[in-house]
Amino acid sequence: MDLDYSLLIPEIILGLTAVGVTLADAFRRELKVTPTALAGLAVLGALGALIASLFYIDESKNFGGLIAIDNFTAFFRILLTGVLIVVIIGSYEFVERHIRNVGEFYSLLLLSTVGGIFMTSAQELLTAYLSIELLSFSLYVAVSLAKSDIRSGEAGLKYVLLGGVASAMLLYGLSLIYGTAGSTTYSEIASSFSGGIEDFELAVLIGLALIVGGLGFKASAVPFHMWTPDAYEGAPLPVTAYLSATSKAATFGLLLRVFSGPLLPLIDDWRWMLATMSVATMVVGNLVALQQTNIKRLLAYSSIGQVGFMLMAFVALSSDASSALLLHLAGYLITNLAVFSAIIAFHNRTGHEEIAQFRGLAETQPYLALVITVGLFSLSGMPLLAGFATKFILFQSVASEGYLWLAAVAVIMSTVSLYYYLQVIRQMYLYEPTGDASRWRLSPAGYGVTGILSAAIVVVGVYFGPVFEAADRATRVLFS
Amino acid sequence: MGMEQVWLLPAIPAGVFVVLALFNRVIPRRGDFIAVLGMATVVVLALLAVIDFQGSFVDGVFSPALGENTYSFTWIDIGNGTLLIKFATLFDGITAVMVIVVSFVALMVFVFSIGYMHGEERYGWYFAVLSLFAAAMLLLVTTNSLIFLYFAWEGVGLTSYLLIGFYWERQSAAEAAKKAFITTRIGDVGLLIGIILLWRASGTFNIQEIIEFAEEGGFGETYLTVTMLFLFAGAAGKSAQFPLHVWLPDAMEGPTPVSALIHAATMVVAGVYLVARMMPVYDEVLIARDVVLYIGLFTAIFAASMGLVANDIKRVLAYSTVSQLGFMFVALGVGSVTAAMFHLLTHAFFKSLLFLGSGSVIHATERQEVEYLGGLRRKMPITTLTFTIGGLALAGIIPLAGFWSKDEILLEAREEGSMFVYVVLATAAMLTAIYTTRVILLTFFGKPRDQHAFDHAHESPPLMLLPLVTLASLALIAGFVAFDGVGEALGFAGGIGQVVVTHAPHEFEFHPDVAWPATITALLGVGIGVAYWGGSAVRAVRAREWAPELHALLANRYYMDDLYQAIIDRVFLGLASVVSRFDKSVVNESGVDGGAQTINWFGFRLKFLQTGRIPNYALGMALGVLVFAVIAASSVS
Amino acid sequence: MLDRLPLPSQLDRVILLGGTIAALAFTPILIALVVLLIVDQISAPELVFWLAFTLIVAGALGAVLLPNIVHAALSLVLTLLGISAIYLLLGQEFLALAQILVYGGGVTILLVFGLMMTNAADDPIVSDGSQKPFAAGVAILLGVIFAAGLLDASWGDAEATAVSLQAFGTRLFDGYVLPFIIVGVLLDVALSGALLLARPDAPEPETEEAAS
Amino acid sequence: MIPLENFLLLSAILFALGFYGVLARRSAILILMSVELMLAAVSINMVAFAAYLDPERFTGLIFTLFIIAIAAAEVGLALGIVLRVFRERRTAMVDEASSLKW
Amino acid sequence: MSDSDGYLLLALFLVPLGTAALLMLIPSRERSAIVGLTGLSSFALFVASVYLFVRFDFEGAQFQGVQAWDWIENVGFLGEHGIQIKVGMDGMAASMVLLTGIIGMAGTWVSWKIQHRLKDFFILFYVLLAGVFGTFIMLDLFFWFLLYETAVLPMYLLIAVWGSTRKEYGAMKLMMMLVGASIMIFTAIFGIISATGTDTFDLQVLFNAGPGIPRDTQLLLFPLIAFGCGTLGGMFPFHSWSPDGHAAAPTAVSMVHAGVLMKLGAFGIIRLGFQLLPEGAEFWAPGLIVIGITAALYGAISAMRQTDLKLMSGYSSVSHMGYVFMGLGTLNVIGMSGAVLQMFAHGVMTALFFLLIGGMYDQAHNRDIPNFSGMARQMPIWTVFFVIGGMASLGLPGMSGFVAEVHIFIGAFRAYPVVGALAVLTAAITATYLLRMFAQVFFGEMNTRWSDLKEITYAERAGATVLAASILWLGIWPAPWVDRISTTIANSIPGVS
Repeated sequence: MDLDYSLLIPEIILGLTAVGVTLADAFRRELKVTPTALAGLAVLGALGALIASLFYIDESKNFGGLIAIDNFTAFFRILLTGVLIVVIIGSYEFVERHIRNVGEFYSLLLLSTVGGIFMTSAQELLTAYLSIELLSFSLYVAVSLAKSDIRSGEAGLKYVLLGGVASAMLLYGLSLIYGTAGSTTYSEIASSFSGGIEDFELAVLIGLALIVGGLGFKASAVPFHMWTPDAYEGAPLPVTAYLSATSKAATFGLLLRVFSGPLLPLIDDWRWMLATMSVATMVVGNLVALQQTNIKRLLAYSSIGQVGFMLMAFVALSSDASSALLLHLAGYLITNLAVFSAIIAFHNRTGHEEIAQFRGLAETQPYLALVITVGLFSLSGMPLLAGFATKFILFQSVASEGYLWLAAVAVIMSTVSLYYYLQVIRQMYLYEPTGDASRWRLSPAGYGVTGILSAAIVVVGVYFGPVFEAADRATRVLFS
Repeated sequence: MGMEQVWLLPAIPAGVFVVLALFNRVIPRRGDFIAVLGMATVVVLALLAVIDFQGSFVDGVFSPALGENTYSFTWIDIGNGTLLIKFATLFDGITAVMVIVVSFVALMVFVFSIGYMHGEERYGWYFAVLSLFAAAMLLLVTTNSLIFLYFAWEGVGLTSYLLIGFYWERQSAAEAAKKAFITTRIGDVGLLIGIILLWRASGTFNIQEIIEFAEEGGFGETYLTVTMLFLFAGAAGKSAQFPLHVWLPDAMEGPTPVSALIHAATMVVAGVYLVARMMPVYDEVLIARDVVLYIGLFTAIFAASMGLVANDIKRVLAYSTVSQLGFMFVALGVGSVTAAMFHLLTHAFFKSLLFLGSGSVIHATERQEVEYLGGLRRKMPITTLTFTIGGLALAGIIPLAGFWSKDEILLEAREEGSMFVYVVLATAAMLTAIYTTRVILLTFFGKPRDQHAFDHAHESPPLMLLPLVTLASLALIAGFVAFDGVGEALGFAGGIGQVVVTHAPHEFEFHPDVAWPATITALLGVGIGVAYWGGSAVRAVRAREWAPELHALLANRYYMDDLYQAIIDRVFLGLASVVSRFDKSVVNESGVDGGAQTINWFGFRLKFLQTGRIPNYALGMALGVLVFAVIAASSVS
Repeated sequence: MLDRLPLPSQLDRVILLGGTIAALAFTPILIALVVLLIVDQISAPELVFWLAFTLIVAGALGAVLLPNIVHAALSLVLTLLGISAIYLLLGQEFLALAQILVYGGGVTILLVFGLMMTNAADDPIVSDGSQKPFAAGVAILLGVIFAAGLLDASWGDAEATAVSLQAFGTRLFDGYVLPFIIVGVLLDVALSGALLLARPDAPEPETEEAAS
Repeated sequence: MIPLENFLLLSAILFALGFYGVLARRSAILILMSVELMLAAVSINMVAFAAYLDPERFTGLIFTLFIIAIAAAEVGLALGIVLRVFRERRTAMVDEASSLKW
Repeated sequence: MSDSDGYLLLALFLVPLGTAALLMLIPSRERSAIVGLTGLSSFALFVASVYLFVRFDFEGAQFQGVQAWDWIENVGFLGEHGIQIKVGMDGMAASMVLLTGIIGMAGTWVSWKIQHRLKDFFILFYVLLAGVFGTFIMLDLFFWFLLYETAVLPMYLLIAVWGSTRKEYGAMKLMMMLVGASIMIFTAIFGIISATGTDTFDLQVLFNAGPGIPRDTQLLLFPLIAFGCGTLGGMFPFHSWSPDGHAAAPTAVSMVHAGVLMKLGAFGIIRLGFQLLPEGAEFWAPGLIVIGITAALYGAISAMRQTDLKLMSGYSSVSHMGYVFMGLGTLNVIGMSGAVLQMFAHGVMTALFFLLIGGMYDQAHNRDIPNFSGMARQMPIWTVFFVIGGMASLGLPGMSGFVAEVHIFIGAFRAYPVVGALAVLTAAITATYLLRMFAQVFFGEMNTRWSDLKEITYAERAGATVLAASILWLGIWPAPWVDRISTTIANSIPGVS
């Protein structure tokens, strides 16, 4: 059985870059590399991977039956490497100041991206599971990497222990699926399930419950979400951003692959589970967010709410819904990263992360205030911004599949979300700054990243055609 | 200038208004001459129109060639004809009378005002609004479309509001203006409803078409009754009939010429005009007509009684106006347009005369409470003379104008109405004579009670005397238009009975059996007046001491104003504050804010699920899976 | 840190305890099983299975119930050994070997070290969490439902077949190379991360007061 | 011969016990041990299924091998984090490391 | 009106957006540049709107100047022409555009005296205008709703930053209630699209497909539209953002909001409710009537007790919008034309009110009616304009209010005479509270406390003149509006008698 490793070039690039970064870090003194240089190296690697993955668009091969190289994979390759680049550029100053071991940190991000990509492209349970763990392990470490922040360790502890439990649950579920389907490759599972599951229905259902639970944990869906706020708050800001971006995106990629592939025949058995989870998630996430005072925690809960919206797409699983989901996912990532990079820039300057401490930012840094406002409005689904368009399309496609009530709940909840976003905006625009009201400037990188991302928010908000196109092509693979 | 150009009559003063309102500060003399000239032209044109009108009588019957007496254009047309509002003019006997009265009295008042308002701060504005009023009033009497009638109706209301409130620095003036507007407005609600109800059944706003429709019996009996009652509500409001009469006495806060023009001669008779105009329709529903009759009857005597004790010279005249309007409504109530319009005509002359006279008194003495006046005849003879003439005309002393018209009404009341009506009306007539005498005596005769005012007094300038004299002469002779001979002499088909009619025209004949009692009661009234208030009015004082409650009751206008005030304050504003409190506490605080707080509260409760302890989190996960598994299991077996 | 490792003193107590457990629990079970075997109610493999079963469950119970951390850790070792016995029973020698090496050798030692470094030696007794009753309820329910689900299914009556080590090797290395690489990377991540985290921060002022 | 059900029963029990440990224990390390129990249960399942139902491809066995490896890695990593927390808070009790909440 | 005018329609919302973008580039201290730019673009918009209003040929096609640019199609559930930028104007839209042009210009003028962050104000203000213009002329449901929301979006900051009194509360309440209301619109739109099963948001396609929606669905969806859009229209009982919001908002924002934005709500009910869901509309029309008359009375009576001038006109807006809903509920061409006329009439009138109140408040920093008296001596011009506005508001013939209201009354009488009678009565109540206010504020002894107040500025006078002029024009010669509106209503709304 010959394996065409050339199919994995982007991942290989990422991996090698990771090794390179680690080595360069290890011989820091000898080679006299600055942390910034390490960041640059990582960015180069990611960029290489991004460019490389452009060559695999409209490919449809697979690597030893384990990894599919198709448009879906390509979509996520581009998305995740893009996220990686943005996160690294947006946060290198922060990293140098607050991270224990810079080289390790960057290599972790690179490797976890590899894990993420494999998650979305796996064709087989074992590979999928291992990629999940690769991503998770890197994040376990990254979350706890903050220097001299007592919360970081606790966050890591919670994440790793609960993550262990979750993957145990997931594995047990997988073992049941394996036992009942007799195979671990998606296609065979699908075919054997479509043949009916009378012999061991309950076993399969339990397996489904466990899988939903285990993946629900990774996607931080209620009631498996509880690690999320703590981990987000405890983790260093870039990691929080990365968690909310890559780990979510990859998980949803995996979910799409799994639920539209091997588990599709059982859709009536898991639809209600996901429906329940989706409703619970958006309600809990948005309601609790109303009460938050820490911006990271607020965004954690808001991201939980967003997960609730995205889960709707699985309830109304169809080609349209999935492409709408990917569209929303992309829009959400852009917006979220914009907000986070702005907050990181803010934190670099002030070291604050309480909402009340954003008072008068419109006076001291109007540009940053504008970016944050745009981002938050977009998250709450205000027009002209990505949030509106993508939510509109997502909800519409859900409604068109006959789940109008679900869409209605979602709209209500996204309105609730507006309230807490407005709390932040209020602080920035309505009040005079406390302390020195002198203007300050961002680093060029800060200006660049936030500028590009907010521009992207507006573009996606008004002309989301291309992204939608790409998403559509990606999902057509799943439902062909 | 024929009848079809009658739209020019309102157009001219309207133009004057625009000019004056915008530019009166830059025009010399604040542009008063423009206003006067404008009005003069209107008078001329009106006369021309009347002449044209005379020409269109074919052997005594008014039968103009088709479209000869009307001009029209479409104002609004929805769904070609679903809703069609055309502006159209109409010229017939009634219009003729109104046009003459309005334009002529207006001219008189304009002239008088030049002297009276001289040196006022808002002199230009005064003439501007006065012209606007003239425009609205002329539109009111010339239009043929109920919508435009309402248009003008509200227009005169607005100008009346502005003019009553002319001295708005006086809180009382502001209040009076408000009162007038709102009270009439309540009537107007009825009017508009009535108009729309008429349209609803007949599909047109054109008065002629409505009348035809009614005569063909197109309306249901009850429907039409209700409609005409609504319509009458409007008339009653404008013409200050009970129970909507309260605004007119207060309206005397306005400048006296305004009272003369608006609140004596023209605007207040709009109601009479409306009912007269719609008389053929009223004839269809006698119940409605009876309502008109009895409201008018009650108002006539009710207002007259208040006139007995009123202290302000203008208020006395105001009450008398209300009472006289009552007379006209009685006439209408018994179905005689002729009598009503006749009285309207004469009343316009002598009542405006009286007002202008009192105006010249006030101008001279700056006092208008009769108890501070007295003995002015020596200082201002001409005013005294003219005022007395007017007064006697009002009292109905033969052969002054008032006598003939009132006589006509009494006649109709006795023939068409009942004896009761006749008696009450006669009593009212006597009361009229009494209070008129009282005012004349107290003002011009006896000794001056306020020496300072007396010394200050002087005869008015000729510019003010001219209108007085003119109107006085009219008050003397206007009554004779009843005679066919006079009418023919003027070029009409005959006396007013031949011209201003809705039913068959009838000749004038003299009824001594009505005339004598009328004269006697009038003279009796004058006698009583002299007896009580002659000299130093000892009897009057004694009478007051004899029945103080009665005096208080009359002086306080039967406490009606207080009653209304109470209703507004207690009931209406009470309701308002209840509603607004409801809005604040229930709709807003409980509904909106409460909802938000509830959601917040849920968030607050929910966040404590996040205990921060790993085992709890794990338990959450376990429960999640467990629930899914259990439900699944139950679904299977 | 080896000097802080108080194994000898602990060990004898542990051996005693283990001995007693064996004596008290296993002897009757052993006797019962042997009797069954003799009267030919069960086959030899089943006897082994039930022995291993008992061992595993007993060890698991000890691991989650014993208040003393050290005892819990050691009874976990029993379970893991029992599991390798199960593997043998299923004919997977290689896995059994790996299980013993990785778990018995690596994981347990790691755990014990962890225990020692978190001062478990000084106060080895740990009270359980307050939600114990819920825990018991949930666990029992889960167990029951899982068992039900697994048992009511009809798995057919296949036989366990052993897999030869070299077949295993070939399949692993031609079918699952990529997973193998991933796991390699993963282990690297885990271990370097562990080192990084276990090592105290580079000496900085705030680190001191954070550590203290 | 031993029926498959026996092994599955064993794994179910083991998994439940492990879960109980996770829920009931306070010491981070004991929770880790319980997680190990759960993973062990999984491996039993996998191996059993592989041996009985999938003898010619025995993916389950390979799965188990990887699970064992990952379990070990997880223990190591988790211990590292536990040690950091311990160094910062002088405790390895999970309910005492609960400053992040609400 | 030729199709080439479609480009002008497009410009109607691109120009404001462009202005906002340009403003971002101008440094904040260049006040004169800001004033110049805004003055220019607002005047251009005004001219354009007048031109379009005049050019609209009411005997021609229902939608004129239709131009479409494909935006996103053949992807996901979107089919051919899935989402396009499609502009077009009917009679209603024409009058509404004219209204927006007028008020936008006046609002710009009166805002020039703002000192605090003038530039940012205008940026948000012009985004707002873009949203409003766009909603009126957009013929693609997606962009229609996008722009509809855009018109609400800037409101929060506009009020919270530049507002007065309880501005935070007012702004937050307004924002939450309006966005909350669009929940219902959102849901309804989803429902409509999935019920018609079309793969495009083209409104003209939907206008044909909409009536095909099953009756029960229509009955379900119409209330969502009615309340969703109605909230923005200050529909009782969802009105309570309106008084507080207006009281808190800065002058120009109150003008645009009460003048145009509330009309957007009613407009939405017509576009989505009546034109897409005729059966639902027919079924629920009585409900609209009841709500309308309730709101009219309720608002008028509440206004009676208000002491804050802005609160008073806020409640009177509620009352007047009640007429609008009543007119819509009559389901006959007269009443509905009256409703649209009332939208225009109330727009200019209330804008005039807020302009004047603002002009006074900026000097006095006080709006309590009892605190004032005899202002007519201090600020005669102000008083005259105020009286004009007031007379229009109480439905005096010759003013815009009368024309609109008489149509509504007639329509109401045609449908339900009792309601019509109540409506006429409401007009009298309106007169009562307005005249009470006049007597207190303008007349009587001059309150010396305000003897240093100045007459309103020339910019304000100019704005007031424009508004008053349009009030009188509509009042005296309403034919241009009536023709355009009534023909549109008659042709475009199925099942209207």
